[in-house]
Amino acid sequence: MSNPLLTVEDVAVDLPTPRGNLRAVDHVDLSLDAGRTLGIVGESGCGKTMLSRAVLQLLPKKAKLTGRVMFEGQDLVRLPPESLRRLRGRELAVVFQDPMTSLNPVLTIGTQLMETIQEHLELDAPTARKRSIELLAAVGIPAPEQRLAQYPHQCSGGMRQRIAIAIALSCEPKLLIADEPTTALDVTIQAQILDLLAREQRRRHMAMIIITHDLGVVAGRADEVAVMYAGRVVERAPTRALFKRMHMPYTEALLAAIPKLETAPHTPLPAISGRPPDPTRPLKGCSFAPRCRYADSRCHEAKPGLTSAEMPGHLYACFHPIQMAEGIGA
Amino acid sequence: QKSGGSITVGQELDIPGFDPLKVGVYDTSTFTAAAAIFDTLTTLDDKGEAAPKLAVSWSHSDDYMTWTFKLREGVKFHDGTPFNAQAFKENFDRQKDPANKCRCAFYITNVKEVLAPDDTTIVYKLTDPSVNLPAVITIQSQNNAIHSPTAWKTKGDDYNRNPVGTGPYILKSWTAGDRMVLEKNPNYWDKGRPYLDRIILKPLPDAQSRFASLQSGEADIIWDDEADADNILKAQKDPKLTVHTYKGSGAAVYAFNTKVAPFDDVRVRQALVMAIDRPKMSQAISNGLSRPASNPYGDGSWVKCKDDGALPFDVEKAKALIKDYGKPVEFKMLVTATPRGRVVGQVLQQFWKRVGANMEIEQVDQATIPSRAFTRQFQMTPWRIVDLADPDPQMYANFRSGSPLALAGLSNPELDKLLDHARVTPDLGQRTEDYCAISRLINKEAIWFWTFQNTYYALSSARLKGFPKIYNGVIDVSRTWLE
Amino acid sequence: MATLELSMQDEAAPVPAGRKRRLGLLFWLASVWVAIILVLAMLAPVLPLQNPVDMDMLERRAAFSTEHWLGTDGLGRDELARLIFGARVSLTVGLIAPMIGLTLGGALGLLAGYFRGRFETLVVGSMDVLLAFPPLIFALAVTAYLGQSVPNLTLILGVLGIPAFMRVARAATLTLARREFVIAAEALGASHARILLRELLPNVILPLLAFFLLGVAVTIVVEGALSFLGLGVPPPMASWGSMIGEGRESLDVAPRLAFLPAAALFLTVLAFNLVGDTLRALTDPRQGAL
Amino acid sequence: MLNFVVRRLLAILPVLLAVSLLTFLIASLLPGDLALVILGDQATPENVAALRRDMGLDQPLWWRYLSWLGHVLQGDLGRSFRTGQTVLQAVAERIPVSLQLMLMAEFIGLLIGVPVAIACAARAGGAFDRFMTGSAFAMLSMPSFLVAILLIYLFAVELHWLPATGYVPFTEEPLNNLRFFVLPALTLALAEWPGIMRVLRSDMIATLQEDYIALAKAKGLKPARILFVHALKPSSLTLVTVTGINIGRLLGGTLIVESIFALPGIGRLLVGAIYTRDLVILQGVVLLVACGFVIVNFIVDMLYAVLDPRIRHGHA
Amino acid sequence: MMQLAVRAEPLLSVDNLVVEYGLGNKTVHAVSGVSLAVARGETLGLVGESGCGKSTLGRAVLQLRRAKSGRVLFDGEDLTAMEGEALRKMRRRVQLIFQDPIASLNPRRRIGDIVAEPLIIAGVKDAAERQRRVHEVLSAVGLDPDLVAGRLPHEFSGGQCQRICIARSLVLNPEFIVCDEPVSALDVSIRAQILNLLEEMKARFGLTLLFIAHDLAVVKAVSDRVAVMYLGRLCEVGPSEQLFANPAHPYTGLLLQAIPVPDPDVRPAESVAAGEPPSPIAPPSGCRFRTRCPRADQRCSAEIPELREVAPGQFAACHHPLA
Ligand SMILES: Nc1ncnc2c1ncn2[C@@H]1O[C@H](COP(=O)(O)OP(=O)(O)OP(=O)(O)O)[C@@H](O)[C@H]1O
Ligand SMILES: Nc1ncnc2c1ncn2[C@@H]1O[C@H](COP(=O)(O)OP(=O)(O)OP(=O)(O)O)[C@@H](O)[C@H]1O
Ligand SMILES: [Mg+2]
Ligand SMILES: [Mg+2]
Repeated sequence: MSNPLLTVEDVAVDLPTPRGNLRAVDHVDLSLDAGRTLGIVGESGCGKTMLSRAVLQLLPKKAKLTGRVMFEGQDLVRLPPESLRRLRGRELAVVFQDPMTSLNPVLTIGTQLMETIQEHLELDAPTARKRSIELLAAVGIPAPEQRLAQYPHQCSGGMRQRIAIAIALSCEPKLLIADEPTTALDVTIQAQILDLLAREQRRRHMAMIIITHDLGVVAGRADEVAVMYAGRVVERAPTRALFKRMHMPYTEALLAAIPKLETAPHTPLPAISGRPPDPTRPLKGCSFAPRCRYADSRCHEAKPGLTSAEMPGHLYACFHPIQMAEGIGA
Repeated sequence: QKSGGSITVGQELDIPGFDPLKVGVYDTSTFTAAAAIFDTLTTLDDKGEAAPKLAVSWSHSDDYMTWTFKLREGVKFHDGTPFNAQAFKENFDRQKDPANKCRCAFYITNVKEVLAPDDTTIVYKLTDPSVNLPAVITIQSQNNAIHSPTAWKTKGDDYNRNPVGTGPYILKSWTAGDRMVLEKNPNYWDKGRPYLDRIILKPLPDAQSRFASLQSGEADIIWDDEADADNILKAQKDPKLTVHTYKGSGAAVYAFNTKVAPFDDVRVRQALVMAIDRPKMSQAISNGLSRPASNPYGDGSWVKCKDDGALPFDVEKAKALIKDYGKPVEFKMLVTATPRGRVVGQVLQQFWKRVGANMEIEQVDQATIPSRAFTRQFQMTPWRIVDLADPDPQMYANFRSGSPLALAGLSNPELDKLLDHARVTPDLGQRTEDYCAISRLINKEAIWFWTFQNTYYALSSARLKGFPKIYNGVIDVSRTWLE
Repeated sequence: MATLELSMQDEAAPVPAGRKRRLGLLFWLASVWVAIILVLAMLAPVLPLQNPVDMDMLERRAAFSTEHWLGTDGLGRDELARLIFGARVSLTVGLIAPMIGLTLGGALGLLAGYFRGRFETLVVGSMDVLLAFPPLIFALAVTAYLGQSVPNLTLILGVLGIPAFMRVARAATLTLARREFVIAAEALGASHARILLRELLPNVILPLLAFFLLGVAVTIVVEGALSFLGLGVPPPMASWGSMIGEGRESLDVAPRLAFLPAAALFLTVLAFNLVGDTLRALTDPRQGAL
Repeated sequence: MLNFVVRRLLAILPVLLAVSLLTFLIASLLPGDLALVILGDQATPENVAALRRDMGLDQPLWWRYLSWLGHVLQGDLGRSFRTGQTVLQAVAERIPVSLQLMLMAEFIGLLIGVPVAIACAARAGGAFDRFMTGSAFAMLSMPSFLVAILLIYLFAVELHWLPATGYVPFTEEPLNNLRFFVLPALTLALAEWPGIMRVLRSDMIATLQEDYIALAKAKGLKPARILFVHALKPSSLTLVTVTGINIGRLLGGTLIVESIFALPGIGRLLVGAIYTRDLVILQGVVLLVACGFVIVNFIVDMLYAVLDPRIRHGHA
Repeated sequence: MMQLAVRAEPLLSVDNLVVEYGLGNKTVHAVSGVSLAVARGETLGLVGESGCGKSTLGRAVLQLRRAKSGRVLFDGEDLTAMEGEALRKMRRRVQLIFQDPIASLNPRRRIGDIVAEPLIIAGVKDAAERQRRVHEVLSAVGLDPDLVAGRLPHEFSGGQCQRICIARSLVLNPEFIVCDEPVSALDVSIRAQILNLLEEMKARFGLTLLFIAHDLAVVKAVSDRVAVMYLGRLCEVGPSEQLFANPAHPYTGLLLQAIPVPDPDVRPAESVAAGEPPSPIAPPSGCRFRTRCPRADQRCSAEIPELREVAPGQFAACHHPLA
């Protein structure tokens, strides 16, 4: 394959907090080719958002970032702010989790759409306006012309998320990062939004990173999935491979803990005991070890590195990979 | 003496207006304006003697009960109406009329009536003899300033702020609280005067910024007093500034309410007076500028006493008196809510504390003091005996039993007798005797006491010339010019 | 049940350790200053100070000396003693007046924000009346009527502060009253009083306290302004504000007479707020959680 | 919207009524008999009684209040016994000064406070932020009577840049008028900006944490646009409230600044009225000032709606 | 609504409940005539999109939001008619658990106090007795009372906070608990723990639950019967298995279709429902789902569909039910 569009090389993010240093992202490597979709899953606080912000260089001011984020051959970490700004919105776009809070409540939808277009494409106002209307129509918003003069609160959640997507798409970015784009939405709307994203991605040949905590969301939509736990990528594989032959006990447990429609009511769920470790107090060994049913003394002593599995492109970080796991369930 | 130019006068207070029926009594700021807008019958010359103004000559009956003034002819009010004896009489009658309930009427209770036998003659009929009437009526007060009868009749309520006189300056415009612009009266009877084209009067209430305005040139002359000693001393050293000062008669005084404890006991009163070290106090409040007073007349008055009976400064004696009194001495003194009032209050407090008397300062606004005084709701109140040409009006009002102004509330037949005698005696020597006896009596009884003699200050730019003596503390700029 | 194991131990210890680290030098300097000022003010009468009202009328505006460490003021009184006794008055007024605002305004705001409806309209309306009324007239009238004393002054400044505290408390309550823990308490059958005292008050008190600290500064300065107008503490008592006002008369002769109390006021206000901010950060559960 | 306006206007009336009643009570209970003040030194008890009767002072309080109210409702606020001016005349003379002072002070206060707040919020916790927070407290600790005289010494006496005191109406000499107002307005503004800065700074810091600011950054907008267009507007609600309260307060005059700079503002009028027991003026002016305050409050409410479309559209 | 009567005598029955909010001069029709019944010991799941009125219904049951009309009968007593003390007494038997566990705990009170609060309100004077009860429930939800009682909510994770909430609602031995999306704010890995815990508590204390959620799979995992709401109205009620296997209302069908399945081989169906949910301020006439329903016709806009039994125990309010 040619050079990947994006490579994340050994990225670590440290946040100083009153309770001590918090390692939000712990030496993560990823790569993504143009036009492909990467899903990142993991539970709350595992560092998904921090990772995506590291890619966008939008970390909190006090955060410390090490490693490299190569985008089209440039290291974003070392890019001067002005060049970075030109890149953002134009080449790199993002959609956030909560459509209620990610649009500015006091600016009209038109302003928020057009400002990006005018900033990056240097179009005059009427052209930008025309383009905005096209974009809104493309993401399925009825009567787009009227919408331009409206404010976010006058739209429903689903519509707001579509608008956010329209903004993200407005400059034909090469990479779109969607950070839990549907978590705040209903199932029916969620499905619409995910379909919309997939459609636009195909049409524009963008690369896309979908971040979610719902394995169901990535299952049908990502080419590759990375599972994160406590700041690390613990398993990475092409989607099908991951769901068919997962190696990481955490991935397995995560999948098992989701209630299934097929199972009968009142069936006890195989829950993962305990809770994720405190990120300010990193464990010496595997961070999943305290909750892992396969863990032994070795797991508590040393961190397993990412190892390749038999399938190409399948990596996992476990001393005791599940060998026989086949399909879903436990 | 150059004609032309304009000056700005920085005053202490806002001028409320000029209609005696409305404002009752003029304050010093109003005097300054009145001196420019109005004329009086007579004026004081440099030697402090009455000189002609609207009256060209005068004479009196032998008993000093009737005074006849000959008026200047051809004088016109600013509104074009003529000034004559009739106009003068109308001014007087308006104030005197009980229906008008004018506060100003009090000051003319000794005038029975004014007659206007012809256009240029007026006759004062007095109830008591007055030897010094022409000098007494020089001040540009509510009673003496002559208004145009036509003007007050036509303007009604608005006359107060649109005064019309015969004076050298005409009121051009007036913004309340800000500036009053006076323009030269082209038809002034005194040909060649006034010199300045324009006078602007501005209230600058804050002493510090008033002086700063003089320094920076916003004002050409400002009113000041010795409590602001630092600035006066600074101005004395500044070649660009001139300090005008006038050592007037009268004094800053305090009255005890002898009707209430502890001042119903003469020992306490005497002790408090003896506790005051005036030279030191002068140091403290005015860097030594204030002149200690031992009687109500002061060095500026013609009443000069060999013995005024002043109680000496004697801490030990004072302590002894208080001890003798036996009970704790605690009282409140009214003090105006100004930096000046507070400083004086605190210094007195300090002296009295040293002899074992506790004074509490009660700060009140200036308007409250008269009403508290008249209703006798005080233990001790500050007062002022102003710089009048004759001591009689004030002394009589302040000490004759039965007078609303006899604040001490002590009736002493001997004092009454002396007061009555002094006012009807034509002979100056005899009157001086009487007034010194009065002073001795008051000092002995210690019903009032005096701290400092009146000294008036005006600070001006050195270019301002022709500024007269500050009689009565009135800054009269109507005859000045700029160099 | 076997699945539920909680590793509480490893979290229990570090919290206090973490707290100590973040206080920093500035906080300690500020606390020391606050402590010194408070102690000096409290102990002023028993300290070996000169009498703050005794005048040496021939020693006016004396420079620093061994006899008068900070010199003397315009009436020859010991400046150091006046500063410390002034702290007594300024701090009393500056702390108690906002306290009145805090309690009354806080209570009104809390009730208005919780009960809403007509009561709220009434409270907000009466506060508007208080705000619409020129404060100086109010102060003048009260002193004219009740006389001039530190308690009356405190009362005036306290009452004038009520509307602001009411607003802060009401705004905080309005957002809190819709929070789930309040509804939860209601669902448990808690009475209004219980909800107000147990659920809302502990949460509303913090923004109020932050505002209180600002109020201290403002009150001390406003007391100075009232002194300037003769409505402040009765002389010869010293307060920082009145000292600044007196010192202003001799700015070019002895500028320190105005600037010493101003500096004391500044440092105290700054220190109070530094300490307050830090303490607030410490007790804020959200900040602590991060 | 119309409905909203009408409802707000109706809510104003009780406030004004209460203010007038309060003023009336305070003014009437003030020590110092008005008749005595007017009659002064020579007052005999009969004179006083007669005057009291003439002025209706012998009537019960409620009756006097009602009759005053009756006159006010007919548009007659009365006439000062002392200067003969009507309340409206007196206020008309003074209000331009107070208004201009207030506007300039608020303007300068915002001019200092807003940029400083934005700069501080943009780098919260940084050196500039700490320095400005300290300076804000320093300014808070400087009473205006001290600041005023310092400014006069510096700019008028030493540098001769600006006049020390005084005033000319804008209509006469516009430029000079502005020069006269610079120092007093600056004095007030120096006391205003710390409050403005603190309020806006903390709101800005909160806003800058919002998702939509992160999104604005992700859109590659220029930092200035993010701060001024995206962050400032939603952060300015409290600022507007505070400015409204300040304006309301300044409407009632600023006695100290007016006295020091010799400006003929409402403050001196009011205090003069209370000192001379000029109750007609006091009563009328307080009522008008309260009206002004209420109107400002009303404008603030409207501004909320302008600033926040959610309020405009009746959400939340 | 007699046909809704369940097997046994219902512990709770909601009869034609209408709840509205005033919003300026507009009215939000949050719940418009909902009737339900929950039998003793049963778990009724309530699903529906955000804003369809689930929480409002839950709160109206507890009388935290008074209904405009309709009745709520609990154990034969009409809660809507109750006031003051009587209502407060009744509240001990009916409890509520919220979606956001952290927000539903007062950040400034200690866990021990929070959990003891219901006892204090109920008038348990004896401190030792309170302590004992608090210990008991805290252990029951899997928290170590000695470690937990003295700490503040922020020191706990979401899952732990939800346990505390559950403990608080159990401390008075209630009969009925309204769970308002108790696991929506929790992580996948924690969610299962809490669901299991709820099930366990239910068995142990003999509880009856109204379980509100928007996640169908979650609802199914715990419910005996499921009710589906759309825009303030009930669309469908039925036994879980049956309803999930054969949804009768098009909306239920749509919901089922939209659930993302964690299996790469199941290609997600292209979303069927067009458009956005209408506003509860101006709900559509007739059937409220008609604006998004592929089957809608004239009749749907004219006539409000009544709940009808489409299969034994399964009721749907649709003019054109599926299959
Ligand atoms: N501004 C911040 N300051 C300090 N710590 C932070 C900050 N933002 C996030 N964190 C911490 O960093 C870690 C990773 O957070 P992150 O937001 O990346 O998680 P996430 O996987 O996106 O979680 P979620 O699913 O809740 O969005 C968490 O422990 C979080 O508490
Ligand atoms: N206090 C309130 N004032 C006005 N409208 C309200 C209020 N509370 C809720 N609503 C409106 O009532 C409708 C129903 O709200 P409710 O909270 O019951 O929905 P829900 O089904 O619980 O939604 P979610 O899944 O988001 O919790 C919504 O449109 C909501 O906007
Ligand atoms: Mg995230
Ligand atoms: Mg809800």
